[in-house]
Amino acid sequence: MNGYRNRFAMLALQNAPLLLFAVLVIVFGLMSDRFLTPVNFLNIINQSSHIAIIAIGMTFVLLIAGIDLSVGANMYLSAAILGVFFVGMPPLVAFPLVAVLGLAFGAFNGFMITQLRVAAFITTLSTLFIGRGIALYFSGNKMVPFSKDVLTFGRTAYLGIPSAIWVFALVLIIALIVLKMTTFGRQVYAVGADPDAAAKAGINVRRVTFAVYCICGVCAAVGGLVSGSQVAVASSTFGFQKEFPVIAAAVLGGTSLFGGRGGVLGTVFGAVLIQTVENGLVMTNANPYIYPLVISVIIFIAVFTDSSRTTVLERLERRKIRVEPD
Amino acid sequence: MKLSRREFTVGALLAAGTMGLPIMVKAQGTKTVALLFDSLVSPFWVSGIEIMREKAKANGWETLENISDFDDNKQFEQVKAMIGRKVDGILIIQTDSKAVIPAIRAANEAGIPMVHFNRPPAESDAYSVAIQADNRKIMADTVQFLVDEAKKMGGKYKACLLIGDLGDVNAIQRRDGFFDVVDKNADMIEVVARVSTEWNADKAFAGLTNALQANPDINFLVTSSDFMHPQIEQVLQTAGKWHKRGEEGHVLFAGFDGDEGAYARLKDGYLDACGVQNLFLEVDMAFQAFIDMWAGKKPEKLLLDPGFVITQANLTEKQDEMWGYTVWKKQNG
Amino acid sequence: MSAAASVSAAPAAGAPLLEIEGLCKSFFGVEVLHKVGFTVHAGRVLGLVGENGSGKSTTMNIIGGVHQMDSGRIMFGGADYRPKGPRDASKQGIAFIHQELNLFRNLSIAENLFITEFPKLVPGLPFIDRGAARKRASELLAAVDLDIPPTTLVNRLSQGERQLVEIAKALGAKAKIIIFDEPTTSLTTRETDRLFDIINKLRQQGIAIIYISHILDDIMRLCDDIVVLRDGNLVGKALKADMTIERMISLMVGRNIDQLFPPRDSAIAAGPPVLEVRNITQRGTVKDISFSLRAGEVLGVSGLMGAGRSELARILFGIDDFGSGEIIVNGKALTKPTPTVCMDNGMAFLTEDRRAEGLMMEAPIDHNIALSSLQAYAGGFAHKIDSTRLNADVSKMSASVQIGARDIANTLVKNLSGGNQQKVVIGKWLLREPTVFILDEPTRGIDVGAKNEVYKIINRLAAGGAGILMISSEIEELVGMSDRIMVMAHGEIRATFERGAFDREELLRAAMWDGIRSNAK
Amino acid sequence: MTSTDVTAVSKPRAQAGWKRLLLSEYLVLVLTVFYFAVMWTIVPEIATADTLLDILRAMMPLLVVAIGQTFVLIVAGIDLSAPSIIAMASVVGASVLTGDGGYANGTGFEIIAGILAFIAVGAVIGTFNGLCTTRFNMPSFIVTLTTMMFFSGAAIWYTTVHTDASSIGNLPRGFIGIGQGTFFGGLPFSLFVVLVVGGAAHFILSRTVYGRWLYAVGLNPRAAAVSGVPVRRVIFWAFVISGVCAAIASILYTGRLETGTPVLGQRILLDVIGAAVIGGVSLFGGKGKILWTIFGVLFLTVIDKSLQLMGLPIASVFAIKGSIILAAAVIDAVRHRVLVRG
Repeated sequence: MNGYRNRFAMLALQNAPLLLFAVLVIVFGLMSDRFLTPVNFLNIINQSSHIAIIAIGMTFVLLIAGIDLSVGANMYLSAAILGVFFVGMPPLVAFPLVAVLGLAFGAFNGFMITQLRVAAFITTLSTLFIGRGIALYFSGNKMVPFSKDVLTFGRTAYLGIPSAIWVFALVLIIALIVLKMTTFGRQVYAVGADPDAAAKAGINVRRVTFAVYCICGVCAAVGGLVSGSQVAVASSTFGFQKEFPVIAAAVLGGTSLFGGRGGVLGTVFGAVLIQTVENGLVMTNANPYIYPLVISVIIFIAVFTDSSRTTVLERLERRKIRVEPD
Repeated sequence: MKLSRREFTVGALLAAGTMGLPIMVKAQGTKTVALLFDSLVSPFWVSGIEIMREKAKANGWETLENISDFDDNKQFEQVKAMIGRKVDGILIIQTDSKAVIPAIRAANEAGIPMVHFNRPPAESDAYSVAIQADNRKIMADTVQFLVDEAKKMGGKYKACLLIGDLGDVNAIQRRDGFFDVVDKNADMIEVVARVSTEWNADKAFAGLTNALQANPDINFLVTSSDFMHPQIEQVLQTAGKWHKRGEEGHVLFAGFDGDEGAYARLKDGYLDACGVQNLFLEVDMAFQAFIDMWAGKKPEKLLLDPGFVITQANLTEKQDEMWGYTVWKKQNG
Repeated sequence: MSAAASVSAAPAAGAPLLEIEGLCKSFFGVEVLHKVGFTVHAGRVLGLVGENGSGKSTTMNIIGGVHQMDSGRIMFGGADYRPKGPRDASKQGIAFIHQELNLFRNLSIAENLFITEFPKLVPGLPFIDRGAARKRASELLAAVDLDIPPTTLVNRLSQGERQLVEIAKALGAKAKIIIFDEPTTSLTTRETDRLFDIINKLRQQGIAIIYISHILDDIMRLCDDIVVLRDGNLVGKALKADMTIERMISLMVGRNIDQLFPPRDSAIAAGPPVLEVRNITQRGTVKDISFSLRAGEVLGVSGLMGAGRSELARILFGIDDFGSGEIIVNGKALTKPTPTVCMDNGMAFLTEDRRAEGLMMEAPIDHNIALSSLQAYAGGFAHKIDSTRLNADVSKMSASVQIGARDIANTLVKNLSGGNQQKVVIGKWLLREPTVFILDEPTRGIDVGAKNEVYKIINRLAAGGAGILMISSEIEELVGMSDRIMVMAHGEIRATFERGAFDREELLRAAMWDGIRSNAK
Repeated sequence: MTSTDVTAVSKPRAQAGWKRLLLSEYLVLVLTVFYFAVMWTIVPEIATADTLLDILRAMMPLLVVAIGQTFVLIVAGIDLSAPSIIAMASVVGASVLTGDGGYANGTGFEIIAGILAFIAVGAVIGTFNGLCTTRFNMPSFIVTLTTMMFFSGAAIWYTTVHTDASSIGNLPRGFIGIGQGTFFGGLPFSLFVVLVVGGAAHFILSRTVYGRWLYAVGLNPRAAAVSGVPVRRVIFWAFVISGVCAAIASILYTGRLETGTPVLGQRILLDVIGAAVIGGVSLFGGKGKILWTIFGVLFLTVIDKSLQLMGLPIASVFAIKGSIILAAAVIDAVRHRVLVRG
């Protein structure tokens, strides 16, 4: 009897974030009959894609216990360059070029962190300013419009699925393969768990560190592209303070800020969860003043349940010396 | 201690970057005016600062710039820095009408004329001149035009308003102007969505998409600033609701500011009306206020730019007064 | 051959696999290795002993590629050997199993085994062949007699099992030489036996082993050749047959330690016990524990790893909860013990893992010693610390436990040797003048000289009227120091022996009571 | 880490003067002075008494927030909610103080009541942050991130409830004096507040039991717990202190601007943490001093002031500020390597 209840509690705890998600969906669904529709579902994913893409990159950085505050600036710089310099280019040429620029941005962060040993927080804090400054210089503070091709790409659906989701899915699949299926991916976890041990085990810690910042840079640029092609222009606040929702999405998805724990699937879940709440609030025509209040409360509840779960699970899974009969 | 060559190179480059700051040379005998903006997020401000730079140059004045990034305290610091540099006049666009009062006092104390551009300060004993568009009235007039159009066509309307940053007076005045008219016509127009954009294109995009998802029958759309037009176009296109006037399914659509995008959309027939702030006039008024104050005169504390509503009907007649048209003309040859 | 060679008395079979000559290394201008040279042969186990600070770890770190030598020469398999890093060393066939195991607890066994080189799905492409990894991991685990699925997370393994995974990793890297640095410090007796079986097997396969340990018994049991270092110099090199434990000790310390365990003249005080434990039970860890400890008594606690000894200590000091029972300290029952309550009642607790739970590694010595006593030196509304009084007492304490550092306010604990670190922890507790002192593995990982000093401190403390509960995995130590020894197994007290009735075999037998079941998972 | 066989490593002795400078904890101060000297040649106005006094005045509120943040950073936490505490306290405090229907208006105690309201907001939010991190084991980053979002929104919402305008003005003269007043002929009154807060913080960190406990918890919470340090309580109070410091800064800001506004301080978060970290406070806990934080804040304030004086376009301002922070960090990193190499 007792054991049965325990098992039930365990099951509930282990799936706490999913339960929360389900509760939200039901509540919003009851409040608005347009919420629970396939179209709206697609819409939520579509809108969360740019955050999710950047958060996937951020997950790599967080897995090695790093941080990248410059993703918002990177986003803006990429979008500004796309809009200012790559005007006549077809998206198929321009997009990879922008991704390479994002990579270069990330590589600069990585270089500062691995070669000059500047703390990640400070490095990316300063590149946040520098990146934004350069982007503002290119854009002359003006709104940067994108070419027709980019805009068409942004609003086209292929096989009924918006382009942003395709890009998102592609990034997610690549990230999953890299993290789960390659030596590098496993080494990311090792470095995050214990960099000293990783160095002793013969892992090139600097190279792994450098690489994750490059990956984060690419993801930020791609996220900038996706967002830019949707919102049609990059204003001077494009990407401003995006680092916070991005990190929140990763942490909501169970990635630890202290490295070694988490994964991209959780991150995607976190990003979608946040967007679901925003969407639900609009669907139910809530007072805009309370948006940030509701969203923060829900993020709080999610993290709260996650922490209590970890605490309880740790207690339950403590190594037993004696096996007692029930 | 050994510096590797790489460390040395990077260090040297960074140092060179820091030292190579443009050397400021203060010209003798000319007037220097400080332009203190709180942001440059929309074309209105960007064009504004450009027009100011040009006109100041034409007057033979130097300009200094500072952007406060919506931080009232930082802006106060910037005013003090400008006082420290002993400029001849301070043009300021504050974020908060009350928080700017200490800055006005400081300028008064230093004997430096201060002009508020586009946003007036709150009542106080300090003296400064404010130039402002009559936001509430212009917005009300604009929405009135849209309502009249709606009446002509008949039927019921579902309205959506894109609100600006709820911490900004202009956003609030424009919102109030909108409701002044809409509330009077509640029998015909139901406001189904108020999208909070925080003056952020990306939020506007997401918010409007969600609003259209919840209310696919929205057919009356007003934005508090023209800079969000590209997002609106993108969302309406995606939803298959981007049609010209007179076409089946056209969404009644009004903007505010009068930027180049608004002109283009008016010309193409997508936009029905736009509340225009007369930017040229406002800059002239502001600079005239400086000249008056230097001459020892004391202009009125609040000088209003009446603005005007530009519509399909008066487009050709009024376009020369619309600053966005000038920008558009420059961009399109 | 260099001068060191003349000390040699080891005629080895065949050409040596590894030849070290004139190895020198300095840190911060301090020479830590001076012309060290010896040889390692395939199929033989070389024991490397010496006090902490003698240069053992540095020597091994050079061989393992962690540090670079300043001068000297190493020949490996007849060729010049100068590893660029740990990876390079392991590629060339030298595996180094560190004292603090180098495993990633968030990854599976298989992933740990192949973390630098996974089997690939398609050669040249970076994709892991998980199936092949699992299969090869199973084979390697079988080679070290570990019957656990390779997909198990390392987190879930016991210390001994993790050690075996490390060895499997070395085998996987086709190591010709495996270096063990203090491999048994956290192993149970049974796990140690198992490890030695595996090492013997490796020796038969022609692998050379370098084995570093403070446990001289183990060295004698396992090694073919023995090398002794002192202060960075090679002071002895001999075949096992030509070496005795006593000789090793005198070579190591440079003097004769007549008695590792100093005699104690004080007697157990009469009167009520300082600590009385009645029927402490906690589901899953300990059951029905009762004993009492008198002033001036040293009560040893023996048992295998995982017998519940540390868990009991943690319960007594209020770190972990307990279900039922009573803890009475100096006549007062502690109903809801927390470390603070226990400390206020005169208890002190030296934890088994000084890095994780004993010390602030990044803080100077004096701050560490003062940490537990701050309130006694503070007063007033703001609890301002009387630093004059505190510093004076801390310096006195530091001198009294003989911490070998000149500047206790500026030397960080992380820069101290293990023995000195342990003395810092002891000093921290002694500053509180405890009446009940729980010591969990007080001499783990510290050298003979420091051990001897720790023992003296324990005796002094007992003489001062404190009751001491000493948990140890070294039976010799318990026999040498205790008035009484309790043996724990499976979370229960299995037997208690009085001084005079101590018998190594009996102690072991009591500890091993269904040890097989308790360790099987 | 292998157990090092080196018994004692004392600080390496610096031979050359510049090397000693590089290694000293005054490095950031030296960099500031150097930067100031360079700027002097570009904008001579930076060295006038007025500007210097301005720099001092501008530093004060930021410094109070940074001091509070230092406490949290020392226990290896982070408090992202400081800006929203400033905003929330500003509007709540102002709603008590204001002559336009303030809650305490006309009672004669409005200034006391107002100040208490400010402090209460800081203390309550700090308490919440502290409780969540210590009782529910939630990471402080995410707890304070959610309180930041919540109270930033709540501050705006609260303002709309209280007034139709976007901010609350008409504050009593006596209160404004706290932010604007001077003493000893010209020194800002805020300096006095900061001296008290900074002095108290320095005293707590360096001379009291609680101070030692803070470092112990930051360095090794498990060892601290076993050594009888009430770890949870220590962390809890660090958050409360940070909250109260943010509230005090809010008093100074609100007094200076004569207005309670819900967007107050929204952009200073990275400046606050950046200042502490540039000064030398570690994000990983256990390392930090009030003096270091002061240097960090001074450094950032001087950069800001010089850029304001130059009146450059915002693109250059961003690029220059970022480069200078990065340059300082590179110098610091080189310094650490020198320390390790000896």
